[in-house]
Amino acid sequence: MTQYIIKRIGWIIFNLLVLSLIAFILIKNVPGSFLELQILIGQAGTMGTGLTISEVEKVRGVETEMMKRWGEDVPLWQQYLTFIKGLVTLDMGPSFRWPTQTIEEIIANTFPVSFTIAILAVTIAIIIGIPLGVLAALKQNSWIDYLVSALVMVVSAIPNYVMAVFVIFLFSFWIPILPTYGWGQPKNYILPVLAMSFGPIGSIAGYMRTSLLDALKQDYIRTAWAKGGTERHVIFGHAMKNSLIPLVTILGPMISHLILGTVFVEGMFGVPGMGQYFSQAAGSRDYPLMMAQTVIFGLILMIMNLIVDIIYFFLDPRIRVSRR
Amino acid sequence: MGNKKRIGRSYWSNIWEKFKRNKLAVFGLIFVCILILLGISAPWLAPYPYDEVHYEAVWTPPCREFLAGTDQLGRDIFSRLLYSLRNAIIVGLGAQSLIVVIGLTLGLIAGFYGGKTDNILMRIVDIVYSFPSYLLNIILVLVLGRGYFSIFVAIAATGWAGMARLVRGQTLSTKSRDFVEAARASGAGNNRIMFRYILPNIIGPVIYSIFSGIPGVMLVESGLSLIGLGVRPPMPSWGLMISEGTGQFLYNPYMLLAPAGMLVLTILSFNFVAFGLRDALSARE
Amino acid sequence: MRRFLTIILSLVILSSTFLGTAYAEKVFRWSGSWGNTWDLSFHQGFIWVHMMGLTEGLIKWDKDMNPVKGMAESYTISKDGTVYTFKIRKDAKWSNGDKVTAYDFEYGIKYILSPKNGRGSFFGGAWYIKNAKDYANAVISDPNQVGIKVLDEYTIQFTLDGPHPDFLTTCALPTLYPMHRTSIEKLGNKAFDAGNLVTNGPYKLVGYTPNVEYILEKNPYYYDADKVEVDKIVGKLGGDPFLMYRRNEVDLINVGAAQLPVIEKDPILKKELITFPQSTVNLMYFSYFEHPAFDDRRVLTALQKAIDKEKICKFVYRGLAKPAYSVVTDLIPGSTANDPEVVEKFRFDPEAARKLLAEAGYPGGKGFPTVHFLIHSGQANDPLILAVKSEWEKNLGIKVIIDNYEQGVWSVKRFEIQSEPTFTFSGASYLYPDPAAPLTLNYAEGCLVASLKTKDLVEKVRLEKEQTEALKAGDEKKASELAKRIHNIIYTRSTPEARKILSLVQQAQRTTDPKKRLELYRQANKIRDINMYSSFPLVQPMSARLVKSNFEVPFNKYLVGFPVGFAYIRTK
Amino acid sequence: MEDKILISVKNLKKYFSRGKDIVHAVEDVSFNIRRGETLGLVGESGSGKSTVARLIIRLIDTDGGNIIFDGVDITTLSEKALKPFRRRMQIVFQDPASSLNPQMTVGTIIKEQFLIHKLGTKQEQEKWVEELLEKVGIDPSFKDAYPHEFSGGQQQRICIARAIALRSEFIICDEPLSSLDVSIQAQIIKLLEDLQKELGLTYLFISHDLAVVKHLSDSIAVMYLGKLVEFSNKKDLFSNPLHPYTITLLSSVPTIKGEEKEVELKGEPPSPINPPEGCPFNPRCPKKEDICERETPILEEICEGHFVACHIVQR
Repeated sequence: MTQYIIKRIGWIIFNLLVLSLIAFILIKNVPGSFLELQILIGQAGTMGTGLTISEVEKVRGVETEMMKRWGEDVPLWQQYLTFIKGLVTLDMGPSFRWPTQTIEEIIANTFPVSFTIAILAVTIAIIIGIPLGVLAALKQNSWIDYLVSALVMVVSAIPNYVMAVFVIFLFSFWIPILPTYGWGQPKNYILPVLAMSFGPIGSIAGYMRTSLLDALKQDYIRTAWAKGGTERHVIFGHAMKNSLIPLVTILGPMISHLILGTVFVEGMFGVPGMGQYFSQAAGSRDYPLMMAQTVIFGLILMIMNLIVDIIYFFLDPRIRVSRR
Repeated sequence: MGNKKRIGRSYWSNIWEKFKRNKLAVFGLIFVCILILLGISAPWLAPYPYDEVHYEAVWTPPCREFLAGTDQLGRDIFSRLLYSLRNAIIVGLGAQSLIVVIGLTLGLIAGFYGGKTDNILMRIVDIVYSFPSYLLNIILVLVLGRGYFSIFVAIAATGWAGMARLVRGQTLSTKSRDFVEAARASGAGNNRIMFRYILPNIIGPVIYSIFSGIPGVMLVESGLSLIGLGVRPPMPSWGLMISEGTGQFLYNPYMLLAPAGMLVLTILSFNFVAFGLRDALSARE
Repeated sequence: MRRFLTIILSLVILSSTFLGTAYAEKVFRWSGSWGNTWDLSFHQGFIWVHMMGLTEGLIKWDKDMNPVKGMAESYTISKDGTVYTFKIRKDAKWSNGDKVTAYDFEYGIKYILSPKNGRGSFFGGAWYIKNAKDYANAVISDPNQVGIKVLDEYTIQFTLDGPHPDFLTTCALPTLYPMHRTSIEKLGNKAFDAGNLVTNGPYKLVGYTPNVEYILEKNPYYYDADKVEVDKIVGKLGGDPFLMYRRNEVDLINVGAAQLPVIEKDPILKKELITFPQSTVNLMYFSYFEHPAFDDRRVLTALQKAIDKEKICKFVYRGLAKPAYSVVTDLIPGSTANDPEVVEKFRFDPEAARKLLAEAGYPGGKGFPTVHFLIHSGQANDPLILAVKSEWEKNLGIKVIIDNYEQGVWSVKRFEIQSEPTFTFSGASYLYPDPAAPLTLNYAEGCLVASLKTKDLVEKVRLEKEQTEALKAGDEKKASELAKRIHNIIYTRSTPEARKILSLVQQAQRTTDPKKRLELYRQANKIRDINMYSSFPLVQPMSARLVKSNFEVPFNKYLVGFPVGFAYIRTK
Repeated sequence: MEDKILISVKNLKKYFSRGKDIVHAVEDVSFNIRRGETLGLVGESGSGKSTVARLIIRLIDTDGGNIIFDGVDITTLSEKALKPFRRRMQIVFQDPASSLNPQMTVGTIIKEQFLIHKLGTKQEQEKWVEELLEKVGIDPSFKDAYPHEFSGGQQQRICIARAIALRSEFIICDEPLSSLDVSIQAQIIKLLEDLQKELGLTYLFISHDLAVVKHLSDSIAVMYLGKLVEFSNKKDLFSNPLHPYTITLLSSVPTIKGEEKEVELKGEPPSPINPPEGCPFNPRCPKKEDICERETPILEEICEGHFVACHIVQR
């Protein structure tokens, strides 16, 4: 097992290198630059009339001075190496867009927020989704099953940015009990987590229903019935246990998806998470931050997969055997 | 075998029989067909061009003249919905076909030839699989510029890995089935085995995966439009219409409900078809 | 089910206790501003918050926007109007208790000018200071050549490149603000973080969460602290403002045309609505392209006359805008926006427009090239752009294509030479009520460029690109030769009217008599409004705000509708 | 005498690697089959019988040894050079359901053989298909039916029809009966026998069921853990089994008289990953001696045409 993990970590490092190289090449080919956008923003806000193109041209002339500060004047390969070195030594320098913050600080500040929200959303989804799925499976083809299945499908088809609007109006306008916006207090977590948990509730309930139905058809369950096990024992002791194991495999990707797939929800509720930072970094050509976020999110994804595999390894004896 | 039994029911007609038994799935399929037809015929069905401005009628709630109301420019939301549907379908089908082409080819090659080819290809798949697809989508659209094709490419660039994995797995398991061995023993060449024996037998899961993937692609596109990277406005897209509508939910709720409802409806009907297909494919007789 | 209800109920109780807690201090919460850094040299977003409460210049604006003494105790202006000497008040203190000195002003202004620091395109009055522009553009590298001189700890002297009566007003703008030298030198970038940022205005920054909110607290060291009523300012940087306002989470929001019908139906909201004009003109202008049709005045006049601005303002803006016939708003003294001659020339008249177009050789739009609108994703939903497209297509029969690019891509595309006639859209806002605010020398030079024929303009851009290349390659000789050629194009091929504008502005800048000066600017404005075509003024939007009735906020018409200063907010 | 031998296998070897381990699937297997005769290959599951079948028909490559078919060494022929030989040997698999392509009608499945080898015109192919179906006892009118519409026995008949479609001389039957009901088994055996008589086929008949093998075969080879432990004609083997493993196998065959003497096998067959030292059968052998743990016995001819690999017997 240890050997397996070491091997996997080796691959993660290799994959990260490939990812960072691809991301670097792509990002360097994105048209536009941070500075040009700065000028654009400055113009839009103030006396930028269309006629002062010559003025803009002049500002463009001093680009190089500005770029030196960000290390843009050095050759590409050197920039890449600098980035990798920064990544390894955890010293990636300041972001373009948020110049008072280093990239490490941004990630250290935002990742826990996104992670907490994702974990909370998934937890809620598990708490609600599993019983729903079990209920639907046990009462297969009854009206409860149809209701739950329909609910599950509808809920998982609504993107979380639409859900966000609905929950905001439901819980802070029509039933005004929660704040729409803000951060810092526990109650600020409720709406974003709620908005983000609907999709996972749908997929977990749906997953649970099918896998429990499958499990109930298996031979060993029939054997357990035949042996005269009580209903509760058969369902919760045998079938549930075996249908929960595959659930682990969808939780990993789900969490990593939620960590970044939340740009809109973050903006709506004022959650200082990673998602907004990235889309803004991309929008304002904050190259160091774009690079760092891509690589770090890739890392999160890979670690998530590894954790899932390890958990799976310990949960499912069959895998343990086949993997020696 | 009794003579009464109708013979010649192929594998596919069997699946179709099973699929037909699932009412929800059939309903979904009918709906998908209707949606695709609507999408194709949007230019003829839409009562107004998608960008025609009616000043006198801005923010009109749904009425006889404007079936789904109008937006801040008095553009007919119903027409815009039809065009959005068309875009969603173009993006969904386009990106999925690209995914299928890449994933099927590489998966088939990896699974069929095995060995080093397989190792290398699967290593690439692993790497792509661990890419943060959302971020790469954004970057790719930025690099390629906006437009259908770049959206296809951006989505397919990360989406093919799943398909390749599926096809490879299916190819591996089909390859070891006896009828493939029998064909090989009879002297059938690689191409014949791939295209006449393996491909027809893995196409079922591939079709399921296409159908179940389309909603995801549509959501990615609407997510991209939400941050201004989807299809080019004024060409409408659900993501764009939703983002216009969210700020107005309080006073013009139809502006959000109409596109969101259509998005959900489309995704649902594709999901119904996918689930029906899955059940029909997995049920053994 | 019962458990579920219990949870809901307890949630209700829990949150109502949160809401129930009354504030001991006076807090003003608003949804506004944007930006990423409090570093003044970046010239974006938060510099307006600096201006409204964090940092104070030598001069500040009172609540009616008259320049009054801020950090300055007194000032003297030399007779020729080029030397300004300010005495700084002795009781001026930074938010950490340090004294505000002349050195802080020198440091701050040079920090902002320095090409090594962050950069925006707005320089306000700093441009008037001798050699400041050259230093900022890295033409000269010695900061001591810039016309700023510290005479003693409390006295600072600015030498300008000419008499600029509006320099005093611009001293209230952020480019002439002091910065706290010791903290910046000690902490570097970190000096601009919440908690570290040392300010000299009525407020100090105590909290900032990017994308979420910032919190300002009253600065006890501020000399006028007694008159500051609100203890705490909270700026929210996201969410749905209208909803937040109705949920009582903010006290001030911007509203747009979409919200107006709802507000008008609600008696309380209707009372809280404040509308006022704004010194902004939304306009469209040429990109770089070559086409003879756009050198033809008849065509350009036709294009302007074909836009029904009245209708757009009435329906699209719901009355929250008025038609603009000049790129300078009527809030600026010397503006000719309402000059009958100007208005008459560009008033909506589809018949006349079609006739002009036909005279130019394009009857019914036949043979007219396809026009492109080069816009960015932020403008995708701008009703104005679509309205113009629709007007042109309907009234002139020409074809318009909207090319929508992501913002960063757009910022590159719009400086490229286009193969087909292309327009971009922008807004022009003027920061203070002085005729020189829009009509700077720079702008007048811009008028020369704008009056060039399209093919001359393209040639000029090509040469400029070559010049940049040459500079990069270090070929100084070639670069200066190219510069000469560019200069030649600008000054020989531009129209006489444009050169007249330039000379009028130059004259005005040398004039100290206010009446004469205003008249010169008025003349320049009128010539430009009647003759310059490469930019089409479209509408002059109005601001609409909702303010909770327990606050009284004076608004700044010249700063996209922000409060003039947080210190002037009064509670009722 | 030599020319009567159709296929000859010499020192056949096959190893599979599983991770770092090597599975000795087939180790030094040699035998001959004469034209028109049937060789029964018996052994427990996992003993390498099916691997031998797949090696002979060149579905997998050998790691050593030779396969000589009608005097030609086909061991290392390229797929192209092998094609004429593919026509002459065919295989029938254990599970008829999975050896028929579910996407093709049975007619197409058989026709594929002609298409692969480009034989006949369309009409001829149709005719041949009908003849073949008739020959194996399937109503030719069902040629447009799909495999899943047939019963297991019928499916196996279709497999046999496919195997004889190209008039192959040599057919490997890889446990063709084990997935069928006993009553059907008899019918298939009958069919195989009839076809052999009619077409002069040569069979390699693989089974773990000695009773079936006894009925069909002319000679019998016994495999244990990838090795041939006994090879003899049918009569000799059944009347005088020599290898202890064969003896135990035979003892478990139910005879009509019911005189069954139980010689129980101790334990499970060892893993082919780490085969035991010496004789592979030694951990379970009732007659085990010291030498059995040290040296691997070689297949030796004890009497005319009767080969055994056992130290005890060879002494």
